[in-house]
Formats: sequence, C-alpha cells, structure tokens
Amino acid sequence: MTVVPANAGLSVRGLARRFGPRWVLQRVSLEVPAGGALMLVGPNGSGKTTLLRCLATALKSHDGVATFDGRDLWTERRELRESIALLSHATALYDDLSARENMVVWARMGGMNVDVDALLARVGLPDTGTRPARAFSAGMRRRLALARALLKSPRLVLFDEPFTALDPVGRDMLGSVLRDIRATGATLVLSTHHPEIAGPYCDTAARLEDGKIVWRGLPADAPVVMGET
Amino acid sequence: MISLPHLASLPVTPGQLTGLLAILTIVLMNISRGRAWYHLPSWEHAFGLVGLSLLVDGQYLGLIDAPREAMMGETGRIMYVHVPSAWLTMVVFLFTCIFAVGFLLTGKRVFDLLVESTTEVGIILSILLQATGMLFAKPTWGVYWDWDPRLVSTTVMMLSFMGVLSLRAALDDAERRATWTSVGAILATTSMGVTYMSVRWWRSIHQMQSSPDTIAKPMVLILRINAFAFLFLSIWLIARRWRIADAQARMDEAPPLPPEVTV
Amino acid sequence: MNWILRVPAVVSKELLIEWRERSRVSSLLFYSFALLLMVAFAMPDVRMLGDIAGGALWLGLLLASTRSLDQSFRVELENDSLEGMVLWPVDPLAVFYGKALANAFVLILVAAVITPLLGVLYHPSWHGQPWALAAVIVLGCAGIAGPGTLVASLTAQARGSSALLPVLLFPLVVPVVMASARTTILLFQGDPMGQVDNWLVLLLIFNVVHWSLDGLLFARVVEEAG
Amino acid sequence: MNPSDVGSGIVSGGETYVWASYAFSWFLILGYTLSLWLRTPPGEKK
Repeated sequence: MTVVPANAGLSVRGLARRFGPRWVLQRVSLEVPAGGALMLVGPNGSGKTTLLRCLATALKSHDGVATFDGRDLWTERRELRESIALLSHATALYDDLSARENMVVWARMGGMNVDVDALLARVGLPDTGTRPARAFSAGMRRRLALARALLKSPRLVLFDEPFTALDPVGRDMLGSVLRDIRATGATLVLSTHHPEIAGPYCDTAARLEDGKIVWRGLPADAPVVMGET
Repeated sequence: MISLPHLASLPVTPGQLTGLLAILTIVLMNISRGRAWYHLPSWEHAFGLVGLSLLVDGQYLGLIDAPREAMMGETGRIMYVHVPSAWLTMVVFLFTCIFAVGFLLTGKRVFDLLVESTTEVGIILSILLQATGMLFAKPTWGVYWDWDPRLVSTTVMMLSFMGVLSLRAALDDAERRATWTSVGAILATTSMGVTYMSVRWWRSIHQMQSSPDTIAKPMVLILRINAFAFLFLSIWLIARRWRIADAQARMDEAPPLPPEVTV
Repeated sequence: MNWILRVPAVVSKELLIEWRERSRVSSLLFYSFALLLMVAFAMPDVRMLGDIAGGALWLGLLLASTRSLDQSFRVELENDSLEGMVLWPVDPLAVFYGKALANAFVLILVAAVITPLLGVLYHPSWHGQPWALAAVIVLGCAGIAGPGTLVASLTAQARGSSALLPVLLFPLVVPVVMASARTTILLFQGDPMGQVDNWLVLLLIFNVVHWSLDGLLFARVVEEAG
Repeated sequence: MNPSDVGSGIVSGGETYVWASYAFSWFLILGYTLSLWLRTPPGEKK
C-alpha cells in the first residue's frame, strides 16, 4: 500500500541560488500537484536552467526549500534521485560510444532492465550501427539524450528546452512521449522558448525573468515576447 | 662570532628596545593624526609585536650569546633559525589539515579562508626551512642538498601545498574551490608520513630529530625563544593573510536577497 | 554497500570507451616507448642503461599515467556525464572505484607492453622471480591510479588542467615511484639484502591508505559538482 | 677560528653561512609582510 502524502507533487518555496556575486534565482515559489505539468518560459539567462538543475539536485539552493512528495529535495537527494529524470543541454552522453552502447552503459550503471532497442525506436532514432555519438547531428543527439532520460521510470521529469533542435516529426514524437510520461502519473516541469508547441502538453505555465516569477497562468495565455523564440 | 656583550649584561635587550620603539612609533603616528592615545585596532598586532621583539632577542642570543656548538662549531648557530622554522612548518601545516577537515565537516567559510592563509604562511615557513637547511648542510655535510628523508619529505610536502595553491588559483567557483582545496590539503598532509617512511628506507644520513632532550641546556632556552618568536609571528601573518582573504570573500559575496515578488 | 554492485558497470563502461578509442591507448604506448628511447639517448653511456632500467620504466609509466588520467576525466566532462552519473544515481564511491580500477588496468596494460621492450632495449640483468615483478607492476600502477583518479577529478575542471595534474600528483606518488623503481631495480640486479619484501609492504600500505581514503574524498568532490 | 679545532672533527668556519641564513630569514619575513601589506585592501589597513 502506498500512502500518498497530503502535499504530493512538487512544492518550491522561496528558492534562491547565487553564482558568485549574482543571485540567479531570487526566491522562486512553485506548486505542481502530483501528475501536473508546468511550463516555464522566459528569456535566456532568466534562471530556467538553474531552477531545473536545483530541482534535479544537481545544484544546492542557497535559500528556500523544495520538496517532492513532502520530502526535501536536497537532504533526501540520494533517495530522490532514483525517481528524478533530467534532460538538459548537457546530454551526459559518451561521444566515443554508439547510440546503443550509450544506452546499454547507462542502463547497466543504473541497474535498469530495459529493452534499449525499443526505446531507441520509440524516440525515432534510426539504426546507427557502431557510429559514435560524436558523428551525430544535433537532432539525433537530442533524441538519444531523450532515450537515455527514458531509461529511468521517473516520478519527477525535468526537461530543459526539449523541443530545440528537433524537426517537426521529432516534435510530434516528443509530444507523444510527454503524453505517455504524464499518463504514468509523473510530475512534469519543462522549460521552453516555444510556448505554442509545448503548451498543449502542460496544465500551468509560469514566466521567469531575472530569477523571479513575473507571470503565472494557463499555457495558452503565455506571453510571447518578440525575439525570444 | 663577534664580540658584543652578552644579553644578561645589557641594561635593555635588543628585543625590548625594538618593542619600545615600535610602540613609540605607533603612539607618535596616532598623536600626529590627532588621536589621543595609541590604538591597536586588530588583536593580531599584539602577536606581531611580541613576535618581533622575541625574534630580535632570539636572534641576538643565537648569534652572540650562544656557546659554540660542540660538533658543528659556529655553523651550529644556523640551528636557531632552522629548527624553529621546522617546528612551525609542521605546526602550521598540521593546522591546515585540521582546518581542511573542519571545512569538509562543517562547510563554514572561515575554515576555507584559514586553509588558504595557513597554506600560504606554511609555504613561506617551509621555504625558510629549506633555505636554512641548505645553508646548514653546505658547511657540515659539504653539499647544499642531500637525499635525506626529512629533506625530501619536507620538499615534497612544500611542493604539494604549492600545488594546492595553484589549484586554488585555477578554480573560479567559490564553493567548488573551497571543497577542492580542502581535499588537496588533506591529501598533501597525509602523503607526508608515507613519504617520510619511504625515503628513510630509500636512504638516510640526517641526524635524529632534535628535541629539547638531545640539546644542551643553554641552547634549549634560545631555541624556545626563537620558536615562540616564530609562533607569534606566524599567528600574526596568518591573521593578516586571513583578513585579506576575508575582505576578498566579502567583496565577492552576493548582495542580500531581495524580498519575494508574488504574482 | 549496494554501490559495490555498480562498480563492474562503471569499469566496463570505462574499458568500453578505451576500446572504442583504441588509438588513444596505442598513442599512450608509443608515448612511453618513445620516452624509453629518449632516456637512452640522454644517457652518457649505453652500458649504464641496464642499471637504470627500473627507474626508466617507472618514469615512463608515471608520465604516461598523467596523459591517461587527464583523458579519463576529459571524456566525462565533454557532456557532463560525471554529473549525469551522480544524478543517475550511481554512488560516488562506485564511480571512483570503477574509474580508478579502469585507470589502473590501462596502466598495467601499458606496463605489460613496455616491460618486455625495456628488457630488449636496456639489457638489464635478471635475478628475480617473475611473480615479484608482476606484483610490483600491479601494486605500483594501482598506487598511481588511485590517488591519480582523485587528483584528476580535481584538476580536470580547473584552468590549465594538463599542467596542474602533474603538479599535484607527482608529490603525492613519490613513495610509489620510489618503491616501485627500487624494487624493479632490485629484481633486475639481485636482492642480497632481501629488501624487496619491505618495499612491497610499503607499496601495499600506500595502496591501502589511498584506496580507502580517496574514495571518501572523491565523494565530497563530486557532490560539489554544481 | 680556533687553531686547535683543526682536525678535531669540529666543523670550522662557515660564518658566511650563518650570516646568510639569519639575513635570509629577515628578508623572507619582512618581504612576506610587505607583500601582505601591499595586498591588503585599503579599508582593511589598520
């Protein structure tokens, strides 16, 4: 029997993070209910990536608290990392290995028993044989990174600009992957410069500017600022 | 060495004179700036003043008062610089290690800044140790350098702490720099023992470690005075270095976090 | 202690990458081979080569290790896979011991290739037992790879890492170089005083200290990955 | 130098080294103090 805590889902209160003398996140508060999906928009350098990295426990926050299912993200990071998947610009791929080898290596290191070929097919990566990831195009690397993130069966999914570098076919594929993820009941936070593409897969949206949340609302109403896309 | 009166026959020791002159200078400077009485705003200056006075006396004793060493003749006088610098190098690097462990356990910034200060002062002391050691070795052993365990292991230790400082200089992120310097400092300290043991097996001609028991009585007092002089001066130098590091850290510190804007 | 189960996965990943980039390992071999040649050219008399063979071997291995250790973390930092491993999560201890074992293995491989070459080029005499030489090579390479993996993790992300790594690593491994070279020389020239065992014990102590301490320190290093 | 010291196993001479080491210790300590003074930011000089 699993007990669902009262404050299930992601809860962020007053999260702040500095780099050197600059506060990159200035007290951000968010609530994403379990199974909910939040879209983060905002210009470059507004702190979207830092926020996602703090939520993924890659960075320690300097102020505020973030909890997932009522457990503190930082103090219980060792246990929570099992159920958090982060897809970021840093793809964590080994450029010398082929697509399949990358998947096998990561599955083995995580002790995961997954059909990697099925996953590679799922993200629409054609059979690349022994070609090293170094020789891949940007879109193929994104697909491989996505397949790697899908190796986990996470309950908190953090995607940093997942739609970039993908062609229209890739975007449809990613959309269906996002729907599948949500169908498993996982909580989703994604950042994007394309609210019109990512919007349909999310319930709520927030806009970050200069490390502060300046707007909250529905994804469909997300303000489109010229020059940001 | 040179015929100057012994310290006991002097009405005022050179160290007392130096101390008095230093205090007088401070008083005069304060009066000329319109302050009524002298002030020493930082506590560490007291250590500096005492250390300087002790050093002047200790060196006077070492150069003039001390009897000629039985085996090493006049060159035995180098001991009064060499041995205290050896003791203090060990003490300061030991504290570097303690502060590094303290930082890794608590994450307090003050420990990181103290690791930085003690590393730098420790390197200065070990340079002094190496230099006086070489000047000691030339007339007694006939060579400036010998592959002796203590020589090699202190050199190795000095090099590894220099490596720690260059690692520190090559890292930009303050938190990362703090942790990694501490790790480097612990590594440098722990390697010391094994290196010492291995060079001892490798080759040894250096005399046994000096301790007050193996040295004649009048020399012990002179060594003690010099050791305390070095100790006080080291505390002063570390504290001054720490003030620089602290000022720098405060300059790089983020401004206070503004209150949250709610939308 | 669950992390021990992950160590083989990390080791196999490291060795797979080395296998894919075989050219890197072979250039490492050429590098140490060229070094042996250069040492020979720098000697005043070729008859001295037999006496210094053991020293030249460990000098070559030490220099080769700085290249391979630096490379082993270059690979991790290209796409931030080191952080990826911590978040996966692979226990930092598993990461450390996996990487260190793989680094030790690569070094042992280099040693296994250049030691016969050394015999051919330097004509050292031979008075020891082969198992003793094998033990020295394994312990010596492990002694360089253990602290080397930790130091490389510190320097890899610093500016000018390839120059900084030797600066930090060489003072640390002085006992290893000393003990391994001395033992190798004794095995070549004969060991009338029975000193080999003492040196092997020293190597063993060094390895035990570093392989137990460095993993804990490495865990602190990667937790600060942000 | 005492003539009776010659050949008695006592290290003789070497005053230059003594002076050099004492001078070096002063040079080093004063030099480092100077460098600290130069590196101290103006607000901290007290």
